[in-house]
Amino acid sequence: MLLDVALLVALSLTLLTALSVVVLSLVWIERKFLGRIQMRMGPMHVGPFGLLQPVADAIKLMAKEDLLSSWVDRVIYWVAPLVVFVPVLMIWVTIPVARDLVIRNLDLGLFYIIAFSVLSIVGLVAAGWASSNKYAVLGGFRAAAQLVSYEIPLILAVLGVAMLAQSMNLVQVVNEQNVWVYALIQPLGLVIFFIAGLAELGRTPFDIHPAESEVVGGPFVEYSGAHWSVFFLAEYINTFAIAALTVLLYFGGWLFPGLPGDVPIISLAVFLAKTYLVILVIFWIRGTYPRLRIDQLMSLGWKVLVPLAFVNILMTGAYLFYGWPAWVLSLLSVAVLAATVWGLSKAMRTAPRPEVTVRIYNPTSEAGHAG
Amino acid sequence: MVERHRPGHTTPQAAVALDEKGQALERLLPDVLARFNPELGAAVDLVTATVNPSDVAEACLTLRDSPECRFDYLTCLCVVDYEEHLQVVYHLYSTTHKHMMVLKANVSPEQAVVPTVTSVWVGADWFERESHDLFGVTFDGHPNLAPLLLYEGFEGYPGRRNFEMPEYAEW
Amino acid sequence: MLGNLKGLLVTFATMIRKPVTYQYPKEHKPIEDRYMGFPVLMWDEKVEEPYCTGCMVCVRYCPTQCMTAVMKDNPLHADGKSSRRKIVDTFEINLGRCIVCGICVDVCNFDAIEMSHEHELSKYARNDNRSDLGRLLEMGWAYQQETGWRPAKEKAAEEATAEAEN
Amino acid sequence: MVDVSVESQSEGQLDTVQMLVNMGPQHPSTHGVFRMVLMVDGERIVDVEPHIGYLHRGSEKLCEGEIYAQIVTLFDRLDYISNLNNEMAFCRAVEKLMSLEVPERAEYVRVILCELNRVASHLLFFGTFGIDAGAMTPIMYAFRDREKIQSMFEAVTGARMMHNYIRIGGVKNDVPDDFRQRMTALIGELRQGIDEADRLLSFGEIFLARSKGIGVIAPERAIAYGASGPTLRASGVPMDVRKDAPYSIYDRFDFGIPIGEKGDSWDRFYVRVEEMRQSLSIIEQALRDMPEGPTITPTRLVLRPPQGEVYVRGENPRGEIGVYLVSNGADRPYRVKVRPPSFCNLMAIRELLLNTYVADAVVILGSLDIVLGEVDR
Repeated sequence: MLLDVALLVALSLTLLTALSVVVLSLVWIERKFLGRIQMRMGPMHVGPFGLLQPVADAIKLMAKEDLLSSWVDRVIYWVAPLVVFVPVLMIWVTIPVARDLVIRNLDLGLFYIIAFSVLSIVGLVAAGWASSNKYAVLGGFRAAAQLVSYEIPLILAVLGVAMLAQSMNLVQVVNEQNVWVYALIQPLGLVIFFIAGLAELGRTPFDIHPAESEVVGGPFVEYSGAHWSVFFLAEYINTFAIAALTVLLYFGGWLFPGLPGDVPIISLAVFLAKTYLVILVIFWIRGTYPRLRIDQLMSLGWKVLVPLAFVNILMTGAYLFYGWPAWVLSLLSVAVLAATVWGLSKAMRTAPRPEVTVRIYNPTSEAGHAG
Repeated sequence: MVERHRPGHTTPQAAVALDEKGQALERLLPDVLARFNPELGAAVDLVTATVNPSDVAEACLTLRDSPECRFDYLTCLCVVDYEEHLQVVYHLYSTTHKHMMVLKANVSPEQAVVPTVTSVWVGADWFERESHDLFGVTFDGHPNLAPLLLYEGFEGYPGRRNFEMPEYAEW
Repeated sequence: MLGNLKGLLVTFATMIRKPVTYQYPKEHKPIEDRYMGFPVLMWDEKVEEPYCTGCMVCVRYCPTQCMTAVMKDNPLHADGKSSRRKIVDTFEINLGRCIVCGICVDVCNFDAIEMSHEHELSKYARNDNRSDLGRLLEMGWAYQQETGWRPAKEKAAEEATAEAEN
Repeated sequence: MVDVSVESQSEGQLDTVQMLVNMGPQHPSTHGVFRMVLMVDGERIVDVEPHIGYLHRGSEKLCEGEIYAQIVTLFDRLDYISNLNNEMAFCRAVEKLMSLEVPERAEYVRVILCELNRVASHLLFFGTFGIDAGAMTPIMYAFRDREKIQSMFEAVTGARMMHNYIRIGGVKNDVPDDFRQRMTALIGELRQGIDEADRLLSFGEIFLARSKGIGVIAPERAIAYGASGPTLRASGVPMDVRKDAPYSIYDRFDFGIPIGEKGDSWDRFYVRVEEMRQSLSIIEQALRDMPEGPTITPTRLVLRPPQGEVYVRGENPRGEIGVYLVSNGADRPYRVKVRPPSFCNLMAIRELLLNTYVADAVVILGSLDIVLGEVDR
């Protein structure tokens, strides 16, 4: 019993340390990658290639004065970062990084992860509310609306995977993918999961709640120093978690054709490589797109993703029930996806070409032509 | 702000050269503005018409709506302080005929009241507020003559020439 | 969705391209020849004195009144070494106030003031941007060394003689 | 003017309370020290009260105490993104008052630099508009190209922003010897850069969703507000001072003016993008035709223009700039009034913002492209 507890504590501490290192690496990668996208160098001065920049940032954040405006609701204000951070950490209890490298291999792992990830919404709303700042309140409400709505497609997408794998155990889910990864069988599910995951993270183009140019950082506007960095930590761990889940659920986790799936080191390396690739895609999207508006975000969630997720479940159910070969489901998925993209483009009146409403007018030559 | 006038030196006047559109307007304006008894003149290449301050709004409306003028665009509204009188200057432009004219009204510095033209052109709104701020011209009927550029409770009219600038000392 | 994909491609293309930024403190952007930095005073090497006579014309035409100058009798003139009857005694430019418009250079009759390539405004003390005669001449000397500056009048005269010779 | 009561407006629904949100002067997207007091019902804006004047420096009053040569430096600082266009407007006012001829070459140099300035200004707009919509990369693309333009300005005028280069009667000095080669190279690079930035942002669906149909202003309203420049042209009014009353040598060039159709934020955005291309074509034509010769008509240092008043119009990147100059024959102007383009464009902000979302407010304000230096003067 005592040994068990000690082991658990040791594992948790290892996890926390590992995650902190991951966050530091993510910060560095994000800054470097965005820098390259924007033709900049990114951090260059602290350490070789600016590798120590995130460490310097962390030290700065810790050493910074923690400002507190006099009319905040103190209890909620101090608790909010923890309410965001703890659930984010808790889901890592059951996320496996290799076949045998997992703290607790729960049979209801997926269920557990989803149950916990919903909790952090409370923290964001509380942070917004307690700051007694109008921008923070707006941001908090935005966060509530956005995160609650995107939980649903996320859960439904995960459900599709659980149906395919006939299990909610993540190790089981990965092991089931040793022939065909689910990204190939269920591309529709992948797209839904990835988009909903981006929205859950509050990353561009769904960064509605911290929107810098609108609500000035949203719920975090009044936070500074260490407390702000807890939010920051939570956000990056969350990013990593969503990327890891994408890899586990759709890209076969630590499995790679030709590599042994039971050597922990190789498995870990494969898993990390895949996860970082997904993260790079997240950063790539961040560097490219503007942000959606709150109503567009909501309609995308409720009118597009939720119905699609149901279609996905129905298709998977039919596939399982009739025992079709896997490629039928893939084809169906792709077809639905294509139809959605076409319909969306149509609905946004941008297909086949966006309307160009600007033309060149030349009164002297009288030959106006389309721009 | 000392104007150095050399003794025995008469100031030359700027040369007036109206273009075709200006000449056409010069012929046209006495009829259009007949009711208001305008005093016509020219400023380099623009026709100017001076009317009574109380007639400004109506004159503007006439100028905007008369088919041959169609001054639908208020380019600029400003006040010039000529010490003995304040001159409210409207630069009008027509987006259809593409011609331009200047409408002027002289008011006394103590009793500077001009009817507002915000009902004629919405765009006069901030111009009038600004002129009210800086020159103390009251625009009668303006929906909201709150200070625009200066802060609430600013004393005096800094645009006027007799405004005493506060002393500035370098630290 | 085509436009969105295009955007992704554009950012990908720029990602694999070379960055365009300069690593500022390590590597400076080259300064153009005409760059107008702070106004500085020039040093007449031939007679070892500033070109400036303290005539105050720049002070009068400075839009921000950031300069002061005081004139004195030139001791070198009394010795017969210099053709300048008067010479600058003290000269101060508050570079924090200067707007680098170059009007002082335009109005100067003695080619005594020039826009240098100096542009570093950050200083260690509050009023360190008030530069006195010594510092202005120092900066001017550095500029003279760097660009091989010669007074415009001298240059024009040389050109005229060269043309006459041709 | 819409009447707005503070009480709840919803019927048969949950009781809601409206909230006053102060946007600016320190808000990251108010483009300078502009402040709006928004009355919001959730995310929807029900009332707007714009406040300006935080940057009021009394430029017009300052002009009354400066000699004409010094005023050019004040005009540099009005619209600090398009300095050369401002300088040109003022110098043209004085030249017109004095009937001063400007040498041919000087006119060409002026036009080239002003159009280059327009491109620089629109590039800045391009970037900041992207930021307003939430995209962080376009501004870097825009600044990459803007930096090249600024370097070019540095090579020609000696300063990157406050040039004091266009003088009464011409320009300060002739352009450097390698001007033509460098400009040709620069135009090529700019073309490429603009196309690339255009591909990145303009037709992305998310961006279209954010800006199409947002902040629509009808042509009649735009005219009534005295809006000008791209803001007016986006509404479909082909009004451009360079075409309507060609000043300088603009009548010699073949160029079009981009006009929008709907008057929404996207049109205002894309009109500017197209305008950059047109400006580049003007520069190319001017470079081709640029004659040799003197670049300034020598004048006295202290000018004393004749008594009289003059009004000149010019096309700034943001719209129509007007300079009203009253002279009494002294060495300093009697009164200078600037008709600031973004001042008039900004006036429409209340009408544009009513009944939009907070997120749209940012985009709409961004699409007006204001510079507070000239709004407040």
